[in-house]
Amino acid sequence: MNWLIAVLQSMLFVVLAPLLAGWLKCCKCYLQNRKAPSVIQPYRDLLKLSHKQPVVAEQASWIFLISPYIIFSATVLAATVVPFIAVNLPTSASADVIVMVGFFAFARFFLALAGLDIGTAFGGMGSSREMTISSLAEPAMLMAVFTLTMTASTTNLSLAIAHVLNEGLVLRPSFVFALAALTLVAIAETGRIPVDNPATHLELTMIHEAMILEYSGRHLALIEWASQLKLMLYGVLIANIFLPWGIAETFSGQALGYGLLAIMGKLAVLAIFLAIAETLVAKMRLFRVQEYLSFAYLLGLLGMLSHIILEAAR
Amino acid sequence: MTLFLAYSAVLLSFFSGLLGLMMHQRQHLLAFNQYWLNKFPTVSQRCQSAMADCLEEKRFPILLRRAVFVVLGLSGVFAVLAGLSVLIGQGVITDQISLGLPWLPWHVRFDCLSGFFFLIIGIAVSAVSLYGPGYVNSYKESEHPFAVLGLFTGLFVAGMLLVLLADDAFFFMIAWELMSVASYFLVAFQHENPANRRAAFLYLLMAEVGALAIILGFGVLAGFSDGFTFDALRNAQLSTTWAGIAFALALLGFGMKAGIVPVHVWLPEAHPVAPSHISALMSGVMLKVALYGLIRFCFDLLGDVHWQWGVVLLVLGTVSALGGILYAMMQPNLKSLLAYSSVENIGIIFMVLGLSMIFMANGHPQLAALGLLAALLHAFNHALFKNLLFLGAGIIHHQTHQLNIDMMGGLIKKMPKTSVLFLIGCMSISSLPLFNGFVSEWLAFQTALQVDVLNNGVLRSLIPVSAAALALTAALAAACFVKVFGMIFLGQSRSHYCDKAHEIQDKGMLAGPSLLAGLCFLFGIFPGLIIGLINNVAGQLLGETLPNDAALGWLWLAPVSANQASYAPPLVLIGALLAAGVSFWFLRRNPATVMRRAETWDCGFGGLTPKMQYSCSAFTMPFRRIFNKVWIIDERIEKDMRGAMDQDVAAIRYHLEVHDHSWPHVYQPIENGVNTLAKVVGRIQTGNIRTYLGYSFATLILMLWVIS
Amino acid sequence: MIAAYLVLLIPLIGIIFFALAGHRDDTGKLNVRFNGICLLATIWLAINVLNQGTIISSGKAFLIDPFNVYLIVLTAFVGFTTSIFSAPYMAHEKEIGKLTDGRLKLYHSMFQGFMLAMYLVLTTNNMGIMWVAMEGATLATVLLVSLYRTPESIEAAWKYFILCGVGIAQALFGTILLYYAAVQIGDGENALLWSVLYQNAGKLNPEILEIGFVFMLIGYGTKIGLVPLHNWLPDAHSEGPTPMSAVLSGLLLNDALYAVVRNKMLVDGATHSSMAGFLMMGFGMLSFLVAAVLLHRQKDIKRLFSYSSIEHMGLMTFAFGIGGPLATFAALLHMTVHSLTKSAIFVTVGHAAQLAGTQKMERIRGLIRTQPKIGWGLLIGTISIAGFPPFGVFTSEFLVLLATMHSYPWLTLPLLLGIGIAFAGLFRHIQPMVYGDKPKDQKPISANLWPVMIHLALVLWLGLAIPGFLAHWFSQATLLISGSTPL
Amino acid sequence: MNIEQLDFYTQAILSMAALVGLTSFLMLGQGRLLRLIFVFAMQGFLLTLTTVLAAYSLNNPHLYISAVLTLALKVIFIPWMLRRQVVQMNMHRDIEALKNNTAVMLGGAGLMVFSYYVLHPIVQSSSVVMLNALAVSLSVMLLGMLLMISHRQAIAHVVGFMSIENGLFFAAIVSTNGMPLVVELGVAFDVLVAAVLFGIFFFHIRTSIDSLDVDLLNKLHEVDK
Repeated sequence: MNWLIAVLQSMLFVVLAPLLAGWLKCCKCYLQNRKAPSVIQPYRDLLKLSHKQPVVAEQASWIFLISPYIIFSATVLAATVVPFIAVNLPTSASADVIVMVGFFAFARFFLALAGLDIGTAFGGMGSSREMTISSLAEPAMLMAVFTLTMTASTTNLSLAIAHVLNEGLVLRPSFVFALAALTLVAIAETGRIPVDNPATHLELTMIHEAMILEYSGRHLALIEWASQLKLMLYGVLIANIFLPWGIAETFSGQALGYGLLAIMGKLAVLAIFLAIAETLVAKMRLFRVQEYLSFAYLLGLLGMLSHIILEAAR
Repeated sequence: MTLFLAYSAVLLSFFSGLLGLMMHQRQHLLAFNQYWLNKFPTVSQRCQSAMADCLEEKRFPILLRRAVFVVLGLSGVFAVLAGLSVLIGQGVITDQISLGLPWLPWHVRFDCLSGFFFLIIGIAVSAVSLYGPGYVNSYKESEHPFAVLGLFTGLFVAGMLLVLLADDAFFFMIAWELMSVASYFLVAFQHENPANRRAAFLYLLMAEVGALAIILGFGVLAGFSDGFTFDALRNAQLSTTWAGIAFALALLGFGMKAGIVPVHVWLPEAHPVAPSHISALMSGVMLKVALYGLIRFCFDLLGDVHWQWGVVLLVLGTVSALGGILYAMMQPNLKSLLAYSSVENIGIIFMVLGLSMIFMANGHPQLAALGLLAALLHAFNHALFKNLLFLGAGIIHHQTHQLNIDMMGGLIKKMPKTSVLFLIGCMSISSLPLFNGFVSEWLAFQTALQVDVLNNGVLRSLIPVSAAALALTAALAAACFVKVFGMIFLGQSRSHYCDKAHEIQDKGMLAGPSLLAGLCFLFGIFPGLIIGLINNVAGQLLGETLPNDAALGWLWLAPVSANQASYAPPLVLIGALLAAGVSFWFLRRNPATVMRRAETWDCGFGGLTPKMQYSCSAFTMPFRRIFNKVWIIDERIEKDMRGAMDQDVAAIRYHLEVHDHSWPHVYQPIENGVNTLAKVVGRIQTGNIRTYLGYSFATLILMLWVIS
Repeated sequence: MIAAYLVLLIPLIGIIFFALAGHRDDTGKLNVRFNGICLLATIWLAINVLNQGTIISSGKAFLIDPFNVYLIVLTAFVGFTTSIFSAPYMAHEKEIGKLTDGRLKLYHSMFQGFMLAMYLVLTTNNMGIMWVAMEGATLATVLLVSLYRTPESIEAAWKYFILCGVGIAQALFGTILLYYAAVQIGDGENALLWSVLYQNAGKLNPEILEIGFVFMLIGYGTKIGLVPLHNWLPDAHSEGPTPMSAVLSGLLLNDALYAVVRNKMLVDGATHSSMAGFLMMGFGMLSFLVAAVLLHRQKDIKRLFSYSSIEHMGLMTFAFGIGGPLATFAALLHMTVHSLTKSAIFVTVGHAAQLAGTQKMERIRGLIRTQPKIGWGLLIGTISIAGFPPFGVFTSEFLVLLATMHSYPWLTLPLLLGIGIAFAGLFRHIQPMVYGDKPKDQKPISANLWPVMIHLALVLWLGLAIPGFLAHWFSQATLLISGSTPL
Repeated sequence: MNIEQLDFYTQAILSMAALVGLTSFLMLGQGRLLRLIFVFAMQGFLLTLTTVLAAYSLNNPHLYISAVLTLALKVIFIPWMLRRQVVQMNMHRDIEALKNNTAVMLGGAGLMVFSYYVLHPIVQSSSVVMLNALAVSLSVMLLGMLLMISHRQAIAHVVGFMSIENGLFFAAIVSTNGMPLVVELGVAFDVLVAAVLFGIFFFHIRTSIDSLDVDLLNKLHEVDK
């Protein structure tokens, strides 16, 4: 039973991811006085892509061909780890938050290899930048996450969220810092403004898009889907770690329903904030990204230190 | 029985070395054969012809090479068996060999810690001996005699094994130095290259200094006890200061061999120039022997660890890990890149060992056991994948005669099997889930996260920072190995060497790495197998095992408790296969969407050339900008001008050299210092006899004055 | 006792024989035979001593105890193997016209003379005769240093002669003071006998002995090559014929140290202070460090190894200075392995220099490719002398380090530094010589490397296991010198 | 203790000691080789006299042998040989310019005081005479070394070397009434051989650098020139 719910939750996660992307796009369009596409436009795009014949570059090797599948499944696995509508699910035990970061690394590893596989300058550029940014983001993210895990003294996300939930409302300065750090990292990792611009194909600024330039058809569909999943995943992480209320602790239908509603509501609000931020902020030069990320790292570190000094001092 | 296996392993490796010496003795063997036949004419005809066959001029060298490696491989197998049997039996076996000093025979002790390292060596040696025969065939006998290679390989392996067996300081040092000296000759094997000579010199020098430090470390202990046997040293009662001095000496000595920053410089010099299977052994195994030494010295002999030592190890480890991987990233030479990456991994191991010490000193032996376990597991894993990568590098070098990554590219199509093996190595070392590297790194994080139990505020804030540094290291390692794999195997070939390359023919050369790659994957999925064994080591060494390593059943890995952290690689594997399978099936079912090959998009410029690809230095440029203080970067752009007023650019040359800081800041000053000192001291030797008489006179006066 | 007389008689016959017979083609081989027979005699002597303990001849002129009998055998052995090497080497030197028959006659005669002096230093019971023999050794070898008659060799010989002469004169003053102290408590004729002195050491006047020891140390120390009295040593070693360098380095230095140690035993007995030990430690350490540093500046291969000799003699002096059974044992062992290794190295060095036609290290290249045996011999010899196991030098250096750690922990620091610097100094020169491609104009030469192999094999053996009888021997000598045994 | 209280023998010995010391000083400041050799022979002669005196007054016959040896070697043979060299080399008209001659002489005087200072502890165990004799011989030895350091001619070095031997010999005779005969003979033999070798070396050095100036023997060194 538990396993079934876990699988269902993961599937729901995967299915809902494009919706978040669509909603985000809508919000942005409204803010920028443009006419918005439908909220389900991403579904249409994915469907269309999956029916197209993929065109693969002559240079490409098998790495290029299997990468979309690997990226997708690694991201899906990461999604199974994160409590979406309920905590205490068995999938969370099979992998903790560190493993989740590992899944991201796995996906990124193959994405970067795929970028290098074709042998164009763009692919290489994309891979190089992606690896740079992610190497800087990863410690910052772990810093933020460790604050949580040390508070809850577990790295199991589900248990950690349950811990926060059970504690009730405690004002932890460390969580403020961790939240800020995680948000900054999330923006960098999901390729949003000001680090990357998912909408641009301007050569000199591309990061994510540069790597997947040669993909088409179903391969592109999978990669797009995976990146939408990643966006949602970070959203869920932020929402459920810092504002866990509403998540289902029992597996009754009612609780699960409330849980779903709660998370969707939280994500919708988060997306609005993100859209506002993306509208207001300009994209940074590549070499200012390090300052941005080191700021995130600093926040994470401050969070950790405030946890140690202010909250758990002995 | 166990001891018999261990001795057999040592003797077999020694014997393989002696067998190697037979290379130039074919004439003598022939004569001996003749004499034998004359003496015993009754030996059957078949036997005679077989002997004659073997000694035939052309076949003899090939057969002998194979025989040497077979014996070496057997030694590896025996080492594995010996290690396993002691780990499972959890015994402590002691023995004495009547060699050495008259009042101090060689003491032998074989316990779980030694057994575990026997296991590491055994696996590595077995893989290398599968790989070796094919690899050494490319050496010309006249220039690179196999006798030398075979002899010193055998001695090298025997030395390593003996270090693990030693139970007194004297025997330990002999074995230790045997290992160093034998590997020195292997580094110097292709001595016509100045780089080899330089590397060999540096290596031996540092080995010597390190060994002296270790001797003094033992000396400190021996000063407070009544003998040189480890048993006596264990009972030494040291004051805190002396224990600290002993620890510092041991750290210097073993750290030099292990290659922690800033005493790591010999690694990136020596590993690239040694034959690949030797670099594999040096990097994969010898560094572990140094680690063994440190563990033996600190945890076993000193016993009483102090938390300050842990902090020292933690800081040094962090610096080495970060420094190692950052330097690795900038290397264009594949093997020096791998060598720097060894520095990184050793750094990680030291970090975790430091954590273990901190927990030990603060009265949390179970967490100390966790740290020790993580360190040992990482050592084991590193031995596997670093060996694999070095052997892979050897194959690439063998086929393309190149080690410069910037000259490669597109090998995945020409060498499909090698590329798969190398990819597994890259993924393991980047600590991606499902592979073994991840498990140990995960355990390292788990150890670091137990910091909450400590009372000391400094430690509580220091350890998380180092954990974040570990995360940065892991991410950088991934970036580095994306670069390595991408530049070597993907894209288009960047030189004609790689155009001509083809898959390796020799089956053994693939079998060795395949063995290692298989183990990487196996232990990535079922880490419980090896962790159970290491638990015995921790149990014997610290008297404490992991509380809860199988609370959720054998599928799960839950080192502290299931509530704190758990990881089930088999389930993850199943999940990943499911997700990939479903999506694959779902998307491929429509026959209309069969994939089509087309020309790569070239932005309309017409024709992609290999030069348009990102190169090594281009790939790492962002890192160079971000961390630019870490290296000494020498970057120049030269333009050839032509045309009227020299205004048109005819050609641009880009020149980049990245150097290690430790060289000009640590080693150069020492070298200059010694030279200056020699010059100054040399002034006393003026060549004038009257000055010399003056010395004699002055000394006499001075001495008389001193005593009266 | 007959054995002892034989040991002295054979080289005496040798001197006269070679001086009268003139040089023939087989003189080299005869020289080998003389030394071989002498070696047998010493072994016989050694067996006697091992069985009966200390032997004193009827006139009390000679005394053979475990300490000197082991040095006697070592001397005979190194002399024997060096003469094996010397035969083809000198033949080659004659072939290329560097030497004439007359000088070879002188060479062989003086070779025996030197051996006689060495045996006399070791066997005599009389401290005065010891001095006479020591001076005799200088006189015997001084003409050999200038055997080639080049300006450099004459300069070297002159310095050798004057510096050692002045030095040894100081030792004579020390001996006179010793005698002066001795006659105050005993009869004149026997007063200088070691056996008498040692028995009455406690009664000797400590002040006189202290002053006397300073003179002895400076006097014999000049011969040992202690800094700053060492200046003659590199010159003499580098300019003389190589077999001479081998025996000088392997034997003469040892015997001078032997003399100092004998005197130290007396002084220690008389004064009950560690003054003598401190002086030896100071000189030893200074020599060790200075020589280690100077290794870096060498251009001549033989000069290089002569500095290495100074370094090792410094280490031994230091170890004897520490005293105590462990350090003394280490020093005795080091004496043995250093002699064996260093003479082996000089043999290979001689061949290498003949091969390249020069002693300049920058011209000696690629030995392993040109003539693998010489190259490997030199390399392994250097590895051994640099103190790498499993060679015996390691064992002794290990023990010295540990003994120092035990008694004077802070002195291990300079010791460590010195070993490291010395190692670097040796290897930075040796590596380019043995490795690399072979130079075009150099051809293999006829070389007899058996002495090298035997020496290195012995050193290896000593490194792996010290055989029982030898251990017994060493421990008896240790007992004699330091008063207790490490066993 | 006053000198008038001592017996005649001791008085004579002390006078001899003073004279021997004086000769050493004379040699130290001497720039002319022939005179140097002459003073050296004088010193040898004084030594012979001392030996004979000792042999006679102590009734120690083997000292006569020593006296004969000293006479033959140090008064006749070595001066003769050195003189021949000087004449052959045509150096008897040269005066060696000694640097800091005054300082060297004063230093020599200082050495004499130093010798007394060093040997002072001995006085407790023996008579003052012995102390004086030993101190003089020690200073003769040190002065000999100083002579070698300050002079550049090889011949002066030989003279210095031999005068060191003289000092030793004086000590041996006066303080200990001579060493055992074997030792004496051995020492004498060594001195003889050394003297012969010096002769050979003069020849070699002359042929190689055409001079006997030891400052020119400086090819073997460790200094960057």
